[in-house]
Amino acid sequence: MSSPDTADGQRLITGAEALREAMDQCMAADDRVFLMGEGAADPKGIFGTTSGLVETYGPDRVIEMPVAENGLTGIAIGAALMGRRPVMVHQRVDFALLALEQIFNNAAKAHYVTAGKHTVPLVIRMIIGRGWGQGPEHSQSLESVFAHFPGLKVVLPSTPRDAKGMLIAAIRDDNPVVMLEHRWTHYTTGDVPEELYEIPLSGPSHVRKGNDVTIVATSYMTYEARAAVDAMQAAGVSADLFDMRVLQPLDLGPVIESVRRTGRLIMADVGWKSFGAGAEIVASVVEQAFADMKAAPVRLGLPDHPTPSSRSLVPDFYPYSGDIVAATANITGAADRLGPVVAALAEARAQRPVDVPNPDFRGPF
Amino acid sequence: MSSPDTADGQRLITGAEALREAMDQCMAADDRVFLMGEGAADPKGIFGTTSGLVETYGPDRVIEMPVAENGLTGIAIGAALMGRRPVMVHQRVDFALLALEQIFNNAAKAHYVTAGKHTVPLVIRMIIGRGWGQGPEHSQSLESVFAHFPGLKVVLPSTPRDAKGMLIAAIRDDNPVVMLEHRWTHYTTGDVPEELYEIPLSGPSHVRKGNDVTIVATSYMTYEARAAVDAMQAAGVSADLFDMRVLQPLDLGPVIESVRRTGRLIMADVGWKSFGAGAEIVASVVEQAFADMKAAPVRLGLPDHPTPSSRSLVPDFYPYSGDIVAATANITGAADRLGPVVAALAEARAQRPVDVPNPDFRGPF
Amino acid sequence: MIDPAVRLALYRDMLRVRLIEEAVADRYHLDNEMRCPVHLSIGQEAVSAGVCLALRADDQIVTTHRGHAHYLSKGGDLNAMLCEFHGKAPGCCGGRGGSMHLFDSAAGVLMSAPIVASSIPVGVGAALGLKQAGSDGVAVVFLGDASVEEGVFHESANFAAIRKLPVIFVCENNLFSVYTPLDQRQPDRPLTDLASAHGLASLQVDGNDCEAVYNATARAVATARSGAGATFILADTYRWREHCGPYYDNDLGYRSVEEFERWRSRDPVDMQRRRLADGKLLEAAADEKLAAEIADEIDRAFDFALNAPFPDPRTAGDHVFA
Amino acid sequence: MIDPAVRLALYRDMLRVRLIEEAVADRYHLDNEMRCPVHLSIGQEAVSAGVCLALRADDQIVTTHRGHAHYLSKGGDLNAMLCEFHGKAPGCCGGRGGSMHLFDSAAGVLMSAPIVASSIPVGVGAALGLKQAGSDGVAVVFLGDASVEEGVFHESANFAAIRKLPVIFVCENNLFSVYTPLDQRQPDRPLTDLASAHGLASLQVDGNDCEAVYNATARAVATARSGAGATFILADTYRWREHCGPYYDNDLGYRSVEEFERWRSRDPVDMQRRRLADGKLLEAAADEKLAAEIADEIDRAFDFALNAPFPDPRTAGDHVFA
Ligand SMILES: Cc1ncc(C[n+]2csc(CCOP(=O)(O)OP(=O)(O)O)c2C)c(N)n1
Ligand SMILES: Cc1ncc(C[n+]2csc(CCOP(=O)(O)OP(=O)(O)O)c2C)c(N)n1
Ligand SMILES: [Mg+2]
Ligand SMILES: [Mg+2]
Repeated sequence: MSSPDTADGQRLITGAEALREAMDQCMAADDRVFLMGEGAADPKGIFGTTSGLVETYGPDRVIEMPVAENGLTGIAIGAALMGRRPVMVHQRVDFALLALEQIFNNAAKAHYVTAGKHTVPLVIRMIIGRGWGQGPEHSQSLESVFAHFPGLKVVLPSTPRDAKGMLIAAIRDDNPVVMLEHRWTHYTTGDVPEELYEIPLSGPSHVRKGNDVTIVATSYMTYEARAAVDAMQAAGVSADLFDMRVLQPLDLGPVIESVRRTGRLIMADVGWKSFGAGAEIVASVVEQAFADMKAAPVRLGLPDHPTPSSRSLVPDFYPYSGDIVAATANITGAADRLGPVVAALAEARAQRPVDVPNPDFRGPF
Repeated sequence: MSSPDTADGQRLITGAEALREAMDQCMAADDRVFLMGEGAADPKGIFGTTSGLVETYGPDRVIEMPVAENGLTGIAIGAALMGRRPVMVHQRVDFALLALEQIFNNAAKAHYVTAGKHTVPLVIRMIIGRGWGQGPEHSQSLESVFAHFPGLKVVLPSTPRDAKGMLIAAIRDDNPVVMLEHRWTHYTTGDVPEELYEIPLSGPSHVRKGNDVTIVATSYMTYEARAAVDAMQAAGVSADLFDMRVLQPLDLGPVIESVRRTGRLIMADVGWKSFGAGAEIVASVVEQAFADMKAAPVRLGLPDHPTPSSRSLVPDFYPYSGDIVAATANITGAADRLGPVVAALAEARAQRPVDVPNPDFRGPF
Repeated sequence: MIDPAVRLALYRDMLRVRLIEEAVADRYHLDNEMRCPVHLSIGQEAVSAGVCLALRADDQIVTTHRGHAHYLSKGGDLNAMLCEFHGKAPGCCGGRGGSMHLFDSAAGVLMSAPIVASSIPVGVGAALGLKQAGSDGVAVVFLGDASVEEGVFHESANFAAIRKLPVIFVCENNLFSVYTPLDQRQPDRPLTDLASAHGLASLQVDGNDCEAVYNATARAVATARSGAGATFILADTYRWREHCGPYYDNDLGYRSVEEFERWRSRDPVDMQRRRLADGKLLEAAADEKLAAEIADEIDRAFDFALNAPFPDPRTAGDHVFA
Repeated sequence: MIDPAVRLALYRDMLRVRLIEEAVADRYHLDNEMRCPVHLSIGQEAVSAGVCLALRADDQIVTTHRGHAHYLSKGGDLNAMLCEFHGKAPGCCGGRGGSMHLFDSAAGVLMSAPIVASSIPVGVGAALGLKQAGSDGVAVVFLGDASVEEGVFHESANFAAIRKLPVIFVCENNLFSVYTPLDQRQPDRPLTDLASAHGLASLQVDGNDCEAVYNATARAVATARSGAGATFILADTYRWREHCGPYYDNDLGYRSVEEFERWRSRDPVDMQRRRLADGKLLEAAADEKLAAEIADEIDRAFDFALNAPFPDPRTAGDHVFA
């Protein structure tokens, strides 16, 4: 993972800009690529990620959808079966709940059931909402649900560089690819190459190297984990951090190797913990690295309740860097050294509003 | 779990009959209870589970649905919010993929989002298909998907006695309850009390007691596990077997206690293994019982591909008793004693067709 | 001819909703204390007033993301709504829902849902429940013009038709789904054709004329109560402010200023005010007094909300199960 | 007037489909080697013939659980179909799909889906793909009368209308969804009203008259190829055998014997046979020869399927990803 906080001589753009650029370049390079979305051609361009494309490519390639997620997903699948390369975008993953039959049956299974004769080169971008009181139905995550159905690739880029490279790889991939974008990752800035490049849709990215504990994070939790790791570093605890940016196909090789070395595993899920992606990751790692483990694995994730709207109810809902350090303290026995780190992170957090990606953010959506 | 193979002085009926009886008795006892389903009032009565009810209760309480799963689910929710107690049935859980938005948002979250003021006393019965070449879209399982969304109770009865008692408990429950019925469990026979009784919607049932390994199974896999356990018993290996008949709310207490004692855990999922229910169970157990575990946990479940239709392709798709014994052999070091057991189970299986619940079964559905 | 008291009540209701929503808009970014999306109905008040005043308290309504007006017109508690916007404990959802999850059981506001069209079948189900319980109550489903693009609308309409349910679909056609105009989303045919295709009675009304809406609703309610089934009412109207949020957004260029002005010149509140004045039913002084009373109510409600406690974070996990 | 060669071809196609499906029925429980659900179209052959013979090989069709006839009429490979029913490796899906997952790329059979209405949008998407690729090909969506109850039909129809896509919806109204009659599921109105409500052209035809179906399709195809958009064709017909499986099921009592006999007396194959005979286009000897040829083809195909290898169990995990 490239470090979004480096600067000199680099090309710093936001996650949203990176996605827009990927789309633009893919549409320029391949005229089979087209875009569909509610808002894809509107003045706000899906949080800026599709802005300007309709002006360049016209309304036949940037299709403003009726509000009909299930039907339009099937339509995208049909076009994909005919060799087109649709990219569909939902402003909230929650809207795609209406389209799951199409996604899980026609998209995920067409290649398998035809013994390889059909392909569905479809990308579905979906945004995970968080903050500004979106409430329970504009904030779900669902990566473990998508990952349960064989035949779908499931990716969650967290940096602008990954967002661009993975979207390009997804569009070029012959499989249906579900891409979950945490809304706050649209606002992060990072160094992004100008050219067309791919980040392969396999394996985690190794964000930080260390020896005392292995931390695996998904999506936005990578940022919280990175903050945790960097804070612990100063206190002499070193962590191996993986951004599990691809959940299907699931390549846990590097994580297992790491856990064999560190003996300890902390999983930080962006979605609900129960029956979440981390459950699979923890279960798989333990199945394979049990003999080398020195402590019970720990999962962090959203507790078993819907997302409340009120900002007063979310501080304990969304785990943050301090929770990751606290978990590390528990399982490494470094509580002495890490106690002050937790305190400092908690203090810093108390200064920031919990419901915005950055202090300038003002809703309303 | 009552033992379906006992006989004398008992009231032996099938799973399907048990469900029909539960529904009948609940409708007789409470006129707010009503039924909706495609086929609910037709001559075949959803595999016999609703037969005769329309004659008794009329078409206003046994509603033959148009083919519109999403809309009708919302309609059931609306009626439930008004104090009615709908029971909806889908002949295949796959059809409910169309209704997930209603289930996950309006049903699962109404109580939470209204801070407890609304309740949705809705039961959704869904049948998991298997066998007779149903193919990839009439055979999915999805329990881990339902269990991921806080607010839904998720139950999978495997015996006739549980089927009746849990359906009654579900109908009387003020929460939305998702009930997944493996099709083959409709054909099993067991001792079922005649009266109205409840099996509480919490916790596993303790099917067999033993000390060498803890086995947790869901739904139909309980039968395979029981066959495995009984076969191992003869070879001097004793297993603790739990039927994890309730996934939400998830009470793993008895399982954890057992694993603390046996030090070993085998999980047998009825659905896909990856990102399946067993992932949560294994991860949770390991988080809490790590210190007492003597071997890596093992999961069995469907491999990462859709269900093929051809019976030649399914033998390695559906795990069976022999696989459970083999896994036990691996982690207990009792390979010597268990090798012949595996061979015998494999032999017995080779004599039976793999695609029918019993030798008389002749499709076509 | 509508009873003069009702004509005045319609005006009062619209004025109140207008002033409340303008207060929400004015204060939204003033101190950023309402930290949830808000979808204002300013410009569309004739629909909520005309429909809800033709209902009884025990009739049920369901609505959408744009539901403040419906909630208020049906008698939803103002304090509870503003507390909900502020994420406060006395909110109708205890702060858990925000503006897109309003309900008030006492007033017959059964639910609102932020997912487009998601509450439509729930409203039909409410009608089923009423019918099963032997009540002569009716259910009203408020929906936007985009929600008929969702399949679930059709599934719901079909079931309402075959079971002759006491439900009224009120489609507020404000010509847009977010920034996308109707003609990019639907073919050029009367929207009421959808209703007829499902065997439903339908009526089209000027959605900026509260009396027209009231009359249409009264007819539909009578049909429903008599057991003769469902009606689809199409009310043409226009949203003045941005899709979501407090501001105007004509600068985005997705609609023309002429179109906007044309609709604004048909301000539903003004139209009724002039009508009442012409009919000598409302004098300027009484009108001013009304506005002042409402302004006072609003100030008190905001005071209440701003001073109300936040929910206790330790309760965040309560009420997952009943 | 239809070309005599086409009239004969229509007859031949129906006869062939009929004999194939009867052979499937006869053999289904004979040795229980076709171990998958089968949904026969016996009685409905005029629709598949009339539609598919009006299409080009590069036109695309999508169909449902009841798709054998469509697959065959469009030119799908018989051996591949029977192997699929038998779960054999040379099946069109390599034995992975069974009877509800038929396709034949060479013949333009794009897909069939066992989930009601699920293939409808896929067919519309195929039309979009054809249009984007600059082809003048058309896509045909076969659907049952129940599938218009699913919301996705409406979502698909709406999009087809607004984008003027070259797609033809062919609704086979056989009056039942499994054992549930139409009037329990839909209101009493012409089914074609649904099409008009979505701004689509529509035609209603006698679905047991292959020439009527052919003519309607030819018109719709011409419209679609010319860029003038989609048509909805309603074909009234009747399923003779049980919903799923090889037998008759009138004993279940869900429909009357009179109704059944009324429809059977209008056997589409017989009707065309008599028509051709009356027009001196088919002599008894030629007819017998045709039937014998087809019977022979069927025997060979079953032999092929019965002798074909099963897929290797070790391949069960292949092709999850491309
Ligand atoms: C299923 C779903 N898709 C998309 C959205 C995003 N969305 C919120 S409001 C809206 C527009 C709805 O338009 P309409 O129904 O006409 O109501 P209006 O906002 O005009 O009142 C959309 C697309 C959503 N909330 N739910
Ligand atoms: C979404 C969904 N719901 C229910 C079913 C079960 N089912 C299979 S075929 C069928 C009837 C369909 O009727 P129709 O569309 O008229 O086609 P027909 O069988 O009459 O040809 C039903 C309900 C299904 N396959 N998919
Ligand atoms: Mg609108
Ligand atoms: Mg039918």
